[in-house]
Amino acid sequence: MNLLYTEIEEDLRASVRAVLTDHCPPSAVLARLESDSSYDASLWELLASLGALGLHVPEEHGGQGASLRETAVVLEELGRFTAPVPFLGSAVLATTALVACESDLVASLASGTTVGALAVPLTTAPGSPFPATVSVEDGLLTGRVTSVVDAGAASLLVVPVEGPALYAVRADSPGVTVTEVVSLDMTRRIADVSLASTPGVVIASGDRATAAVQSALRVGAGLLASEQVGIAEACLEQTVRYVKERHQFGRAIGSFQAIKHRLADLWLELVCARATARHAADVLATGSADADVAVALAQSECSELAVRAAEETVQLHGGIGMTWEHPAHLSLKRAKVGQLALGTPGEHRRTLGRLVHLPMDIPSMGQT
Amino acid sequence: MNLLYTEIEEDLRASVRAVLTDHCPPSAVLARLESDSSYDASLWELLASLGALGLHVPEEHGGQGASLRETAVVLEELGRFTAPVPFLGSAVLATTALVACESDLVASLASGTTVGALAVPLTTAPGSPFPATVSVEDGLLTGRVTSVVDAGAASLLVVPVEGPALYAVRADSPGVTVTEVVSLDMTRRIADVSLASTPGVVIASGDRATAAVQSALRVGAGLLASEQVGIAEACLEQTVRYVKERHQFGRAIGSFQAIKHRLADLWLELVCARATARHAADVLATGSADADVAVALAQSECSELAVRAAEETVQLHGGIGMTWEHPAHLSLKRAKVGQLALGTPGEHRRTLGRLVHLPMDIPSMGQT
Amino acid sequence: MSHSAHIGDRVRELLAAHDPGSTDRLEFLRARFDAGLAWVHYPVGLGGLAAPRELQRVVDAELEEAGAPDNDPRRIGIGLGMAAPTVLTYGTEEQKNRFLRPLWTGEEVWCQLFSEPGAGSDLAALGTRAVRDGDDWIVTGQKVWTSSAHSARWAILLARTDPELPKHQGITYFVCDMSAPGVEVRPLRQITGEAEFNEVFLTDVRIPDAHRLGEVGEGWKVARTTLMNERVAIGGAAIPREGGMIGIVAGTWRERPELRTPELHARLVKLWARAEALRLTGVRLRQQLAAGGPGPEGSGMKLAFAKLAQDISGFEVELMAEEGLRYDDWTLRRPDIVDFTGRGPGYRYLRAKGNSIEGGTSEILRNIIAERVLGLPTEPRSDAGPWKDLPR
Amino acid sequence: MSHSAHIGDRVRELLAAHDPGSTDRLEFLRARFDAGLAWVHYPVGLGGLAAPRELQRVVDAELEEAGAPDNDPRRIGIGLGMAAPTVLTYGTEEQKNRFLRPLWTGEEVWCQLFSEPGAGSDLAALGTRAVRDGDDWIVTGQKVWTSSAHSARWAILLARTDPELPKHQGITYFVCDMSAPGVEVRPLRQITGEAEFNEVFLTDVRIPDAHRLGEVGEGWKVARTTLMNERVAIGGAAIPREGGMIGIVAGTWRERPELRTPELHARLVKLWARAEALRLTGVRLRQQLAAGGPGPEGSGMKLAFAKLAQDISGFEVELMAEEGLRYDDWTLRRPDIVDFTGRGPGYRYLRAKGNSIEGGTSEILRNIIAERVLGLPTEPRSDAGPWKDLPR
Repeated sequence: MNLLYTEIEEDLRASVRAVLTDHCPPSAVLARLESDSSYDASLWELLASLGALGLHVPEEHGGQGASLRETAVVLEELGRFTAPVPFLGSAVLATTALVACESDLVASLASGTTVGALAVPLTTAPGSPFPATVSVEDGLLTGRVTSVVDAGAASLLVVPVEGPALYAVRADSPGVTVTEVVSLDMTRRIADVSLASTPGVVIASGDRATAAVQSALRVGAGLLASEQVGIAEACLEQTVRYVKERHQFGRAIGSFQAIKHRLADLWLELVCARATARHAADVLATGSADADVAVALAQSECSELAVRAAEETVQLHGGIGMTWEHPAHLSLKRAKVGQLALGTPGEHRRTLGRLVHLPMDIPSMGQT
Repeated sequence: MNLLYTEIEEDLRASVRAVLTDHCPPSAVLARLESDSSYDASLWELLASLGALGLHVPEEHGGQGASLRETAVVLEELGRFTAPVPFLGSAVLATTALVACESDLVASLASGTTVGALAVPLTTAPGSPFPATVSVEDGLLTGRVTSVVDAGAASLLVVPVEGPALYAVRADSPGVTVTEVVSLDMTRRIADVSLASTPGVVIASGDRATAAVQSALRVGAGLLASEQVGIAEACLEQTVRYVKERHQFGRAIGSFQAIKHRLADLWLELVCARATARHAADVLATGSADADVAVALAQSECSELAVRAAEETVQLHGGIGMTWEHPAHLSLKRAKVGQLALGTPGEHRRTLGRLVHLPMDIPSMGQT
Repeated sequence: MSHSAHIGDRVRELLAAHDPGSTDRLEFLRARFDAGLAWVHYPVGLGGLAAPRELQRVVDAELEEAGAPDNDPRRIGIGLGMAAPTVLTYGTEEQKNRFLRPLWTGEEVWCQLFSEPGAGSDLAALGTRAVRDGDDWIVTGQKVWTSSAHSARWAILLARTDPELPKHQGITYFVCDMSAPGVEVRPLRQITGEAEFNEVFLTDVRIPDAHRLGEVGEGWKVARTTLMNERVAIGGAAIPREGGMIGIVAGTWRERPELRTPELHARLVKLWARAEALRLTGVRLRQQLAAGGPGPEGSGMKLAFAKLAQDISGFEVELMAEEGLRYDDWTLRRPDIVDFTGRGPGYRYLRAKGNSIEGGTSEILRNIIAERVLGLPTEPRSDAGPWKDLPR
Repeated sequence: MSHSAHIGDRVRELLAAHDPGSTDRLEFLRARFDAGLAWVHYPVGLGGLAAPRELQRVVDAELEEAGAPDNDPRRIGIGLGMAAPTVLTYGTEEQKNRFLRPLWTGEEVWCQLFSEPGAGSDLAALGTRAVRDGDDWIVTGQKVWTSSAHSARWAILLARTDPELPKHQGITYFVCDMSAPGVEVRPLRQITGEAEFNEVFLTDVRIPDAHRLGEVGEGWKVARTTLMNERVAIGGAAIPREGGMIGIVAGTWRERPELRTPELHARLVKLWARAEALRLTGVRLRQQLAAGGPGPEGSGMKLAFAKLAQDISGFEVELMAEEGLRYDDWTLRRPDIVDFTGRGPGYRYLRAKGNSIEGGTSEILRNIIAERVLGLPTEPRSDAGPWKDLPR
């Protein structure tokens, strides 16, 4: 078990951060909110050219043949910048599902030529029943899936279908309607997907389809923890910088002990959360039997940390942190939605309790 | 609804506080821990002479004919001093049960000539099933009740008996064994009570017995909140005093902002808790239908506050707060046991949820 | 004759002379002001009758019952709550006569130009300059967090008239004409998408010395009257059980069993208990005030309210699950009145973040409680020198 | 020949010459010290072989396997962890030769006389006076929080030799003979009922100047070596999942279904998650240290551990319900070794309160993190003047 960052990972981080620093400063992300295009297509191409979109895809399927540990590092950086790219939907969820099915389609996702999305509600937790709200008849798919992350950017939809089966559906196929909804997280949007007698290609069925969706959800939840570490880290750094600069009462406000202690506590929570996120990434990469525990732990700890860090950032920036023109709200919204994404902290803790044999069944429950 | 202290109540408080200041300073309470007599009999007599033991007992039964509001004020003061007197067991629990039964026996409790105890485990919450671990045969009682508060000081035991019924039992009757146990709260002790073919006098039976026990538990839990407000208030005052005096790094430690903010938060919690405790006392005194809600609210809020206040007191006193010779631990132990007494905060909140129609029943509960 | 009987007569006279059913709204309000029934504790001639303040409630109730229009107090809160008491206390006779009547009738809306980007919690560090020029002052600076600036005719303004003095000295208090040349108002958008507030840029704005309130250099003292009245206003009114945000969430819980989990249940009941405790605290505070007690508890109410609102609204987004992912509308709007509990869960969550910042941050309120209520020592001072030398 | 091979030979030679099965314990330990196998990174002649520190683990493992006695390190932790590195760094040749061998073998127990009633977090404010008298120093003062004082032969002692200087100057570091006249040890009882610590009263205690460590007035610098070693020791060893307090509570939960409620379940799982997160943080910290990283995370481990231990033990008392009302034993005892997780829930609850006080309060640790890790500014100083003029 290696909870540190390897040299290769640090190199990868440096490359990704350099691209994001140049192409994804807060001002650019804020400006995009006012534009019609939610996603930054040119940033997506740059990430593709770094090979960042297919790190955990086997080389024979057009990926880098690295592991989920490296993908997790990319997510940390994307979290730091609240980058408006469909990485979670395409490079994590859809890609992991396709890798699990050993589908050739993954190559175009890994290369960035295709953006994919896994057609499940973003709130679906690992361990949930197979989410089959789409039915199939004569090879044509019909049904509706709400709140699909990054579906608005996707040209390939990976759709769980009753059976169970997993289908690939081109977003420009007949009968497909993708309706962007107004998302609380403005830099990671969701959309409702409707299919009406839409042609699709089956890529897995039976247990294999179930396993592929579970794998995607587990990996998604586990790796989202790394993004949340990135969010929290950026919030803490930004806040520390601000309280050193901001003077009130003739002193930097960061010299007031109450603020110092709060930031020390936040730092400590970040240190602990990072260990859980690294652990989850490592365990997912090595395929350990402890993966479900590691994911539930990391996701519950890190998603709460990210919210707390973003909330402290707003508070300690005072009024300026409440303004649209300051990027604090980008992190706040990403963090708050992250709390709901792929299982709430409460759901993950409930799973954790079951996995580590801390049962909740109580004889007297019915009375209350 | 009057949430303030009346002038009469403030006068009563002043009298009680004067007695306690003279006869129950921390040094005396600490010294008593090393002695054989857990309870301070002379302090008990002084409280009796103030009429403080029968405030909510009707005048025709030898009491003051005041109300539970006044008794609550006495409890605040006893909490401030962690006074080693059997007030909760005798003047609250046993007295309330006897008042509910309109039993003449209450007169001797109100006058202080007899110390009573209600033979239920101290952890029994209002709303619990009638606690009948004692059976009756041919008018003789047999059974065992564990963790009875103040039983070690009592000469009169008020015993719930299967039936249901409520019996009065003299502690010196044949077959009675009262075994003091080592209590976490050193100034309010518990004892296990055994009865073996012990004679007793029935004082209520059927619904009346059930109602009397429920009344005692409800009043006990509601008024314990006032004691906990007193504990928290004394802890806060003592800590504020200490941090003003204690100098480190050339400053009073109370000038450090982190400490100031923590104490401000604690003060605010105390302000809110006091409102709930006064509300509970007022509602219990006036017999409103809202009593169960008021008690559950006050007990859950105040018992947690008292623990937090006592814990902060230990922490902010540093090493000295960890020593036996400093009275902080008296409050800590009283507060921590208070969290378990007459229902934990969790139990009270569960009750509260039921009472205010926030149900917990969830279809999917069985799965977890 | 008692105040109360006298006032009853005045109300009846007003209603007799100006039938609410047929009188123009503004005409009625002006007549009400002139009858001394605007704020009865104000002096005679300035909308009042020098009567006890609590009689106002009787007047309001009687007029409401008679179907009389009110002056839409939420729309002109800053004028009523902050500007008016300050004008009353520090204004010249001329100023009082000029400003109070249209302020009260709502003909002239007021706003407040106090906070600056560099002077938030430390308001006294403000740097907007006012330089004397004959009978005028020339004012330059930037103000922020100004609600109603775009609809206001007048502003109460703090400006620095002597940077050589320590920061609390050298400030002067003005009434600024918002239609004067050099006043530029820009909406300030918040994280909710709305622009409740404005930035106000002042560039060589001329203010006649006749619009100064209080003496030159006494602005901080004058401002304290204004701010004290703001704090009182925040104390808030009586609410029923489950009033406010908790009621919304409790309602959702009851109606939507599919959202429930045991963990959420435990958290909800805890929040419910805190909300009810805080409500009772408010009841107790009002009883203390009515009994004439000083009630230091007031300083804590805003602090506790902010934390509770944030915790409840954060919980609500979690409770809503998939719906929590959505937002109702990001369109830039400039609301006249802010309703914390209006709109959706996402809005409530974001808006509540401001509760611990606006009108005194929670950090400042904790300092106030620690020092003024608990008597803890102040920090060593770092800002005693001349304003111009302070680090910023 | 590599260090490691050489050391392997030494171990075999030691075991050959002193069969652990038949050799007297103390004789074996002395022989081990003389063979340089006590602490291999110490110099040759002082129990070491000037070898890399990590080889010690190999030696310990081999000797343990051969059934050799150890020096009961928990009983002599202050000597090994604090006194020894300080003597090694600052001691004269004579001092090193005199003190280190019996320290390591446990023949002479050491204690620490640093903290005072008036100098806890602010240790440098200490007021115990040492006045020069010929070849001796005469020491008077009161020390506190001294574990092992009643069984110790020697103490490391900080005393003030010049009150005219600022507090960090004017301190000198001594080795104090605990059997000297004027040294009085009184047990200091804690809220658990136990007396883990002592108060030590020093009245005109004579310490020869030969027992001074480091220069006169350099005591603070010397003490930093001591305290740095204390902090490292607190980092702690690897523990398995559910090691420590959480394992006890989890075990109770599994065995006692009648204690369960949904609220307690949610809290328990949260605590379990925090415990596991902190355990992983410790694993990561050790990996960082092994990789040579500076690992500022270390400063936080104690802080997090204290909070977690307090939260778990507070939860445990609640979970135990009626059993939580009881305590195992209030009898005054003086334990040689403290086991935080030993005894009952009440003991664990009370003992854990000390975790955030002893060895650096959580408040001080937060300051350290804020200033040294996050680089936040220090508070304005109030203690720069001569020690004698400081408010106290």
